Amino acid sequence: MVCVAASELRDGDVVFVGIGLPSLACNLARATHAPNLQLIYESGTIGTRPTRIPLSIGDPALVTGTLMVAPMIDVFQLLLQRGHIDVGFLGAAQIDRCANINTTVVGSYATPKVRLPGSGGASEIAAHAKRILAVTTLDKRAFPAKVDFVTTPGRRVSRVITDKCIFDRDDASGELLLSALFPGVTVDAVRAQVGWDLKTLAIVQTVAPPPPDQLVALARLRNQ
Amino acid sequence: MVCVAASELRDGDVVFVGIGLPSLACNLARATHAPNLQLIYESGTIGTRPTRIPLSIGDPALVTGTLMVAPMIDVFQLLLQRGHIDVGFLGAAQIDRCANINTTVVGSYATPKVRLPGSGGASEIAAHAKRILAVTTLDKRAFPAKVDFVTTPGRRVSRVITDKCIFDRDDASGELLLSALFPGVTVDAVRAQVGWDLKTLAIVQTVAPPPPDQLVALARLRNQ
Amino acid sequence: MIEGEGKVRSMRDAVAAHVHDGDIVAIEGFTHLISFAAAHEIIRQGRRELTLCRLTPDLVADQMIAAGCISKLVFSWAGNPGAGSLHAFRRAIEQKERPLEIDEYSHFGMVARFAAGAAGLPFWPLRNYADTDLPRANPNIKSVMCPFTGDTLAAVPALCPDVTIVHAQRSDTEGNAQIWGVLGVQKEAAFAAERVIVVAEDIVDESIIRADPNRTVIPGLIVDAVVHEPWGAHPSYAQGFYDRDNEFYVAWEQISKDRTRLETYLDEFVRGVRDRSEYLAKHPGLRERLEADDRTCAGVNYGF
Amino acid sequence: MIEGEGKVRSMRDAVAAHVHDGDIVAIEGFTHLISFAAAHEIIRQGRRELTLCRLTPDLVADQMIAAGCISKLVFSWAGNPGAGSLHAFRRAIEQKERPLEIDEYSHFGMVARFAAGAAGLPFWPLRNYADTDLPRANPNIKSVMCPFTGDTLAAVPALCPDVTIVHAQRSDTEGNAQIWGVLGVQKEAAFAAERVIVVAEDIVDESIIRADPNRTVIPGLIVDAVVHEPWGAHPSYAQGFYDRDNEFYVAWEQISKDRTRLETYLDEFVRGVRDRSEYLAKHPGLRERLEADDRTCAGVNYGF
Repeated sequence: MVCVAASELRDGDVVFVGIGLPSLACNLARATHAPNLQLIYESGTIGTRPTRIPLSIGDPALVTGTLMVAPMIDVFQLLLQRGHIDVGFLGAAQIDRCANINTTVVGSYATPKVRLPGSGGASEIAAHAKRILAVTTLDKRAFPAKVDFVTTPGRRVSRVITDKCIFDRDDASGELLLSALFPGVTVDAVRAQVGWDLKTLAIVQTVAPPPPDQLVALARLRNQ
Repeated sequence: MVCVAASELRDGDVVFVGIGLPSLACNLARATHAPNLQLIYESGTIGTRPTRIPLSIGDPALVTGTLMVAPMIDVFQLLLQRGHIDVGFLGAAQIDRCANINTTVVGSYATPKVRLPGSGGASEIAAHAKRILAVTTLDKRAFPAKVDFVTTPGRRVSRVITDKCIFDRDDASGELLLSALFPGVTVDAVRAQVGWDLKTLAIVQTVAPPPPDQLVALARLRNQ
Repeated sequence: MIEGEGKVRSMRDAVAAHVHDGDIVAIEGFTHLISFAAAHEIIRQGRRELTLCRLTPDLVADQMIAAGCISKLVFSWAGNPGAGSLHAFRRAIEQKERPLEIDEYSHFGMVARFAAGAAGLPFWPLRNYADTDLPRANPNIKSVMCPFTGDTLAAVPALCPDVTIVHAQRSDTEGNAQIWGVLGVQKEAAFAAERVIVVAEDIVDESIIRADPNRTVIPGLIVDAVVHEPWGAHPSYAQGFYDRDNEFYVAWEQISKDRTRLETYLDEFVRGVRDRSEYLAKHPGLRERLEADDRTCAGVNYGF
Repeated sequence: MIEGEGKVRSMRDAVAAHVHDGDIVAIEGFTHLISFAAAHEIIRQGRRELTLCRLTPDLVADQMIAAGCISKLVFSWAGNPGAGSLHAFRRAIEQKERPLEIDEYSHFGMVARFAAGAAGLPFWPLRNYADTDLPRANPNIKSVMCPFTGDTLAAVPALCPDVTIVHAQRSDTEGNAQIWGVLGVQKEAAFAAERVIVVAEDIVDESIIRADPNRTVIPGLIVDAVVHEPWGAHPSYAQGFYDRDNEFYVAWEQISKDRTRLETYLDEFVRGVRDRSEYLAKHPGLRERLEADDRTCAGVNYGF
């Protein structure tokens, strides 16, 4: 999943990075095929080259040796809203048929079964990044037909990367379509984890296994 | 005029300072009766103690040894608009009966006889400082019944200090009234320089001559 | 001892003077420079019915909720950053363990609310929230039309706390405070407030501040009290001073899941100590584990 | 020689590539860090029909107006700061010596226009202009109603220059630029623009920038060209580098009053030189007269 996410990034992209898998994927891309990837963390660090896996979004390790630290108002206004971000990553507790994402509540808003953390910066990333990738593990509870709460709208999500497959959003129908499978995963196995009548692209690709240099670089990042 | 302007300032006031006479008056007050006067220059320096008479509003001499330098957006939003400025000084090419101030044009806006510099920060100082003092030399052309252009409205001006006298604005009528004369100046001499039927306060005071320590401090400032 | 000099007060006196029951309180710091020292003193003094404003409520909020200080939370992301959930918060919402009103935005929405408060504006416009459920959940998210283009933008109202507490690396005795590293919304939250408490790792001579005025983020003229509290942001980070006590952040998942363990924690480390120095005495070896490496930068020339 | 490395270009190439006839051009710097070097190159290359945006048009605008580059001025205070008038500007307005459209605000209005452009917003709200004649003189000053309080506020439209030119104390070859001292609206003007030229006193290694990232005001990702131009802000100031050449500011009053003297000045010091180094060769003794004293501050610790 990390390797697929990393491969989505092009050299020179300006990418808005969150903690966890996106941070790992971005640093993996930077260590391999995209040395000129510009990492911007929500906490305001620009051109960041962390020397450890950051503990949280405000980790001082993101600051030490970065090119610039902007106050948060500038992150949202001057970088995101002004249109300087090429790629944004979103996590998700739920993603539905139309790629709507929920990170707010499971159940009703007033009396939720599970209270999730909320939007954080997701709402503005979804509104302003030019290309939006969602990343989450494939799981029936995470892929309902309709999310309980639209934290970020599906309209601008272009691709959803999971640990089993990749979905692409079809602009015409607005639906997520299965576009690629990890080696050994079947269409039926994916359908069993998705809460709607999943359609596929005409040709469903197989995700190539990560090249050895990517795996070496990933191991190195994880041992930082 | 400088000494009178300086005497208007109270210890602990936060004062928004412009170049020229206001800067001199503020530094004079700080050197004498108001050591805790907080000087904020339009260029964003806060708690400033200039070591020379600044050449312009962005003079680096204002920065060296100041407490803080704020970007201009913060000067206008966080300091002025938020209401942190106690006293603002305004200069004027024209001031009229109702204390309206013109620093934009003499004549019509489209085809002016004299094109003046314009508002600069005067408009926002007049809108947001708690007490507003205008300072200009007394001269018939500078005191018409009605200004050619309202750069800043008279409504919030409390006092006008000239080289011959002091005017106070009467809240009820909105008119400038003569409140004090410099020694040796007569009411008629002032009336001759004012373009309307000037009224006076019931008692017109005489401005006390500057105390010797103020004059010594002023000489020292001028020789910096 | 510099307490009493200028605006320098003990945390006890600063909280007693400036944080009152029912107040709207902002304790900011974007996972960095979080004033746990102030939050603990607020808990010790038994404040009630506070509205807490914080982009990322974090452990500091979970503790204050568990201690019964908070009746309303204004926020944009409620979690244990990088380490789990805030279970006292979740129990309040999911099981209605105690009454807790919420007023929820995205980060940009919260930043915009502080920015409006700081700027003396009643609202702030932003391009956001189209097709999301947030405006339906929160009537405080409205819209405004651009008078030039006719575009419809989202609008959020100014947030003006009664008191904002910010942790800074250093301050002089008047509250002229310098912050570096992640800046978050420390400046906006401070300017938005009626009263400001600056908590600093170091209290320095005014000449240190004046030597590098572009580093100053909060001017003393808006500050009401200055508290000297080394390690006052522990277990969070302070750039140039100490790293996060990540063991504690990870441990919080289990502590906060269990109401009894949470109470025991508060009894021992918050209510059971008189002040920050007693808290620190209960955490031996912090310096050895967490003290920052020296990565001092060069200065710049302010001459003319 | 670092020209060609990264985004580093000669001033001639940067202006040729990024400043076109008819462009909206911002040359900012609040009496400090004004890129006279860029303005002179624009004059040399004979650009026409430019809209110049500047809070304080200053000598730099007077020279560009006299040289026939400017057809419109967007501004808030047009004078020779601390020293007199801009007579080429005044002749254009008072005597219609040449066509010059004006679009006039207060400083706050101009800052707000740049802020809106930088933020990707179509307008900016501000409390201002009540009972003044400015909105009557300028239909670009409108009003907007707060959706929460019903207050009526002034509104100004976003200003998005085609190109912004900022002078900085130092930059790396990618345009990551650090500025200290008076900041003016350098950041907002740069972010508001489609293209950005950074002109720097020093081109430094990226490691210098990375050693003190809170000092960076403009990130390279918005910068199109970097020009190395020591003394490039002369006769204005650059904190830590040189003082204002006040003799020249004072002399400008007489030079600009007299059309012939102004033309002679442009012929000799602007059109008569090939580049900035020739200009500087005509100003011997600058270092002796104007070089800044050393007031280098201490650094701070970025360790964790």
